[in-house]
Amino acid sequence: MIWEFNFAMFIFLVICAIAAITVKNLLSAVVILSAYSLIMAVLWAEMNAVDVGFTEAAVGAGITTVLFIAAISRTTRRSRD
Amino acid sequence: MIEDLFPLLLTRYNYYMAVIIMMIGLYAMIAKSNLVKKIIGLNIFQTAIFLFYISIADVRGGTAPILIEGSNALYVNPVPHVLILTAIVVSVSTTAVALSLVIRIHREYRTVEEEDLMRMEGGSG
Amino acid sequence: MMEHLPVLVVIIPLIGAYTSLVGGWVDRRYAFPIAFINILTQFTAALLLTVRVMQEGVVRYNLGDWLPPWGIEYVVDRLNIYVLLILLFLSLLCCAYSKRSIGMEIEERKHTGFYTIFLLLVAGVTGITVTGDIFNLYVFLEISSLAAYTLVSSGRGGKGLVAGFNYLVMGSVSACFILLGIGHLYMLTGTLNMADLARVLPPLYTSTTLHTAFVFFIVGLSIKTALFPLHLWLPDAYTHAPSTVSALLSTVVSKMGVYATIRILFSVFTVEFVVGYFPVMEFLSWLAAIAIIAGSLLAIAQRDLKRMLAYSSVGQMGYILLGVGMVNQLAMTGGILHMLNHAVMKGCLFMVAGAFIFRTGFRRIDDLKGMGKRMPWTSAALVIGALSMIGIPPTVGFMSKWYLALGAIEAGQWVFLAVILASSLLSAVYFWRLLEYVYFREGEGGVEGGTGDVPLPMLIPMLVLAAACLLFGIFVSIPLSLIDPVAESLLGGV
Amino acid sequence: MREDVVIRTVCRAMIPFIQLFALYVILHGSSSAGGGFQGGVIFASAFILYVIAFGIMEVRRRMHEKVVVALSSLGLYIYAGIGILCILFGAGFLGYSAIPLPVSAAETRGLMMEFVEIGIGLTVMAVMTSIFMDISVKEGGED
Repeated sequence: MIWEFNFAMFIFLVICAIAAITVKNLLSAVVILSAYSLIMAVLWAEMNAVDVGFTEAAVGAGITTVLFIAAISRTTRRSRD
Repeated sequence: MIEDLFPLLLTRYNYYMAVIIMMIGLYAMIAKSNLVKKIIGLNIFQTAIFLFYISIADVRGGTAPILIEGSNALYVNPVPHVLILTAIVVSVSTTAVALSLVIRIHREYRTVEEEDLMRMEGGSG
Repeated sequence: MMEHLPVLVVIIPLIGAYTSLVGGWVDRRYAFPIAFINILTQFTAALLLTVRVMQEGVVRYNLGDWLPPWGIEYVVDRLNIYVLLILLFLSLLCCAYSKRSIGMEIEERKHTGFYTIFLLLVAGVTGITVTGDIFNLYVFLEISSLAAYTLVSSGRGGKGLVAGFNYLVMGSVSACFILLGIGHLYMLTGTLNMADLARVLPPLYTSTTLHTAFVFFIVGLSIKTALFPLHLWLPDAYTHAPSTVSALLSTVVSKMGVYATIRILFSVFTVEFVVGYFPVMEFLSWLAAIAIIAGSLLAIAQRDLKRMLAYSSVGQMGYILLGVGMVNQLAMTGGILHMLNHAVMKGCLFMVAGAFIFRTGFRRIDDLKGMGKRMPWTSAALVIGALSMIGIPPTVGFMSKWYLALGAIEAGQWVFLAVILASSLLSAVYFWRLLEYVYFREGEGGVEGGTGDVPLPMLIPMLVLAAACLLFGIFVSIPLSLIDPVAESLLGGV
Repeated sequence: MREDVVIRTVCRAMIPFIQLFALYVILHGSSSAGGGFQGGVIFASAFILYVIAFGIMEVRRRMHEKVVVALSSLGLYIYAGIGILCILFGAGFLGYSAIPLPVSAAETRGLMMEFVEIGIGLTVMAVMTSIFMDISVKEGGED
C-alpha cells in the first residue's frame, strides 16, 4: 500500500463528499456521488479488498447512480440547499 | 517525539478519514432539507462505515484473500469483506426504498423539500 | 426435521414471501391465504421448538458445515422462544386482521406486495430472535426495518409517505450506529458469535474501544426502540400507517428492538460490564422513567386516537426498559413479562382504533361519541384493553406493574415506584376520557356510516387479544414459568 | 436520445459482453472475487443499459413484469431448495457436502455453491431490474 496514493485518494473523497452535499443542482450532486463511489472502489481495491471494491464499483457507482438519476428525472432537479 | 507520532498518524489516518466522511454524511442527513440530499448523505455515511471495516481488515503487506495454489502469502482478513458485501446489499436496498418514497412524496405534494412538507402538514398535526 | 427447526422458522416465511408473490400474480386473492397458512405453519414450528427448548434448555444449530466461532450459529433459549412466540402469535392475528382492514386503506393492486413484505418482516423478526451471531442480527434487523418502512408508507395519502421517510432516515442512522458498534467489537475480538464474545470480552472490560462500541450500540438501539428523547419518528409512523401496520409496528417491530437491546446488553456485554465497568443501567432506568411520564403526558394532550396510543407506546417501552434497567430479578421479570402484556394490549387497542376507522372513518376521540352502543363488541375489547393499560387487577397489565413495583422496592428506588404509580394514574386519565366519549356521550343526531360491528375477520383477532389480556392476567403463571429462569440466567453474574 | 444511432449500436454491441461478464462473475464466485450478488447486479445493469438505449416499452415487451417476479422467486427457490435438500440428506441447512454426488466432497461443495450463486444472481438481477422499472416508469407513459 502506497500511503501517498491513499492520501491523495482520501483528499479527493472528502472533496467529493463535501461537493455532493453542497451542490445545488441535484443531478450534479448525484454525478459527484458516483465519482465518490468510484474513488472509494479504487481505494478498497488498493487496500486488498478486491471483491468489495468490485461490488462498490458495480453497485455504488453503477446501480445507485442510475436509480438516483431515474428518481431525479421524475421529481425535480433543483435543490434549495 | 514528532518522529514517533508521524508513523502512528500514518497507520491510523484512514480511521480519521472515515470519521470525517462519516460526519459529512451525518451532517447532510440531519441539516439538509432536500430529501434527495438526505439520501446522498445516507450513502456517504454508509460507505464511510464500510471504509472503516476495510481498514480493520487491512494487513500491512498482505494480499487479497484469493486462494493461490502453492503460495503461502499473508492474506488480509476476509471476514470484514464478506460482512461489507452484505452491508452493501442492505445499503442499496435502503437507497432504493428511500428513492421510491421520494418519488411518491413528490407525486403527492409536488415538492421534495422537508421545510415545505412541514409547512403543508403543519395545520393538521 | 425436528433438529432443523431453528432454521426452518426463518426459511418458512422467506419461501412464503415469494410464494405469495407468485400466487398473487396468478390471482390476487391467493396472496392472503398463502401468507396466513405460512405464518400458521411457522407458529406451529415455533411451538414444537418450544417443547424442545423446555426439554433441552438451549438449542443450538450451525448453518452450513462451519462450526460456531466462524460460521453462523442459531441459538434458541428460553428468552428467544418466549419472544418468538409473542411475535408470531401477534403476526398471525395481525395477518388475519389485515384481510378486511387493508381493503380500504391500501390500493387493491398493492395487496400482493403487502403480503410479500409482511412475510419478509416476519422472516426478519424471526431471524433476529433465533440468531446467535451479532452481524446476522444486524442483517435481520435491517430486513425487518426495511419491510417496516415500506409498510408504513403503503397506505393512501401523503402523510404516511412522509412518516415512512422520516422513519427510514432515523432507522438507517440507528442501523449505521449498530454497524459501527459491531465493527469496533470485531476489531477488538475478531469474533462475531455472541456466546464467543461474552467469553472473550471480560479481560477487555476496561478498553476504550469496547466502551466506544457500547455507546454506539446504546445509541443505535435506543433509536430503534424509540426511547424517549429519540422517539420522534414513532408518533407519525404509528398514526399515519394503515391500521394493521400500526398494530404490527407497536407489537412486533418495537418488541424486536427491545429484544435486541436485552440480548446485546446481557448476553454480549454481561451484567458485570453494564453494572460494574460502564454504569449505564442507572442512566437507562432514569431515561426510561422520564419516557414513562413524558409519554403519558403527551398522550393526554392528543386528540387523535391512534396518536394517543402511539405516545402511550413510548411510555410502555419505558416500562420494559425500566424493568431491565433496575437489574434485579423481580424487576427484570416484570420488564420481560411486560413485553407480552404490551404486545397483547396495544395490539388489541390499535385493532380497535382500526375498527373504528374502518366502520366510521373517525380518527378523533371527540367523534367517537356513542360508539358503545353502535359497536358493542369492539367497545368491549376497548374496555378490556384500556383497563389492562391502566393496570386494574384481573388484567395482565396489573401483573407486570406489580412485578415492576416489587422490583423498585427491592432496589430501594422509591422514585421509580412513584413513577409507576403516577403513570398508572395518568393512563387512567386518558383512557377514562376515551371511555367516557365511547360510552357516556350520546352521538349527535344522524349517524353516518354503517352501524354494527366490524366483519368477523377483524373482530376475532381483537377479541382473542382482549381475552388474552384477561387470561394471562388470571393465569399469569404460564408466561412466568417460561421466563422465571430467563431473568435469573440473564442476571447470572450478580 | 432514443433516435441516436450511435448509442443504439454501441449498446447492441456492449450488452452481450456485459451479460457474458456477469455470467463469468456469478460462476466464479466460489473461487475468486465476485459472486451471485455482484454478477446479478452486472446482469441487471445490462438490462438498464437496454432500457436507456431502446426505451422502457421495448424492454416491457421483451421481459414482462410477471417474468421478473417468476425469476426472482425461482432464484430464491433454488437457494432454499438446495438448503432443504441438504437437510433431507441429513446434514445441516446448506451443509453442501452431504449431497451424494459421484464426485468428491469438495467438488460437491463447489458445485452446490455455484448453484446457490446462480440462484442468488437470478434473484438479484430480477429484483434490481424491477426496482429500476418501478422507479423510472411514469404511470401510463414512458420516460
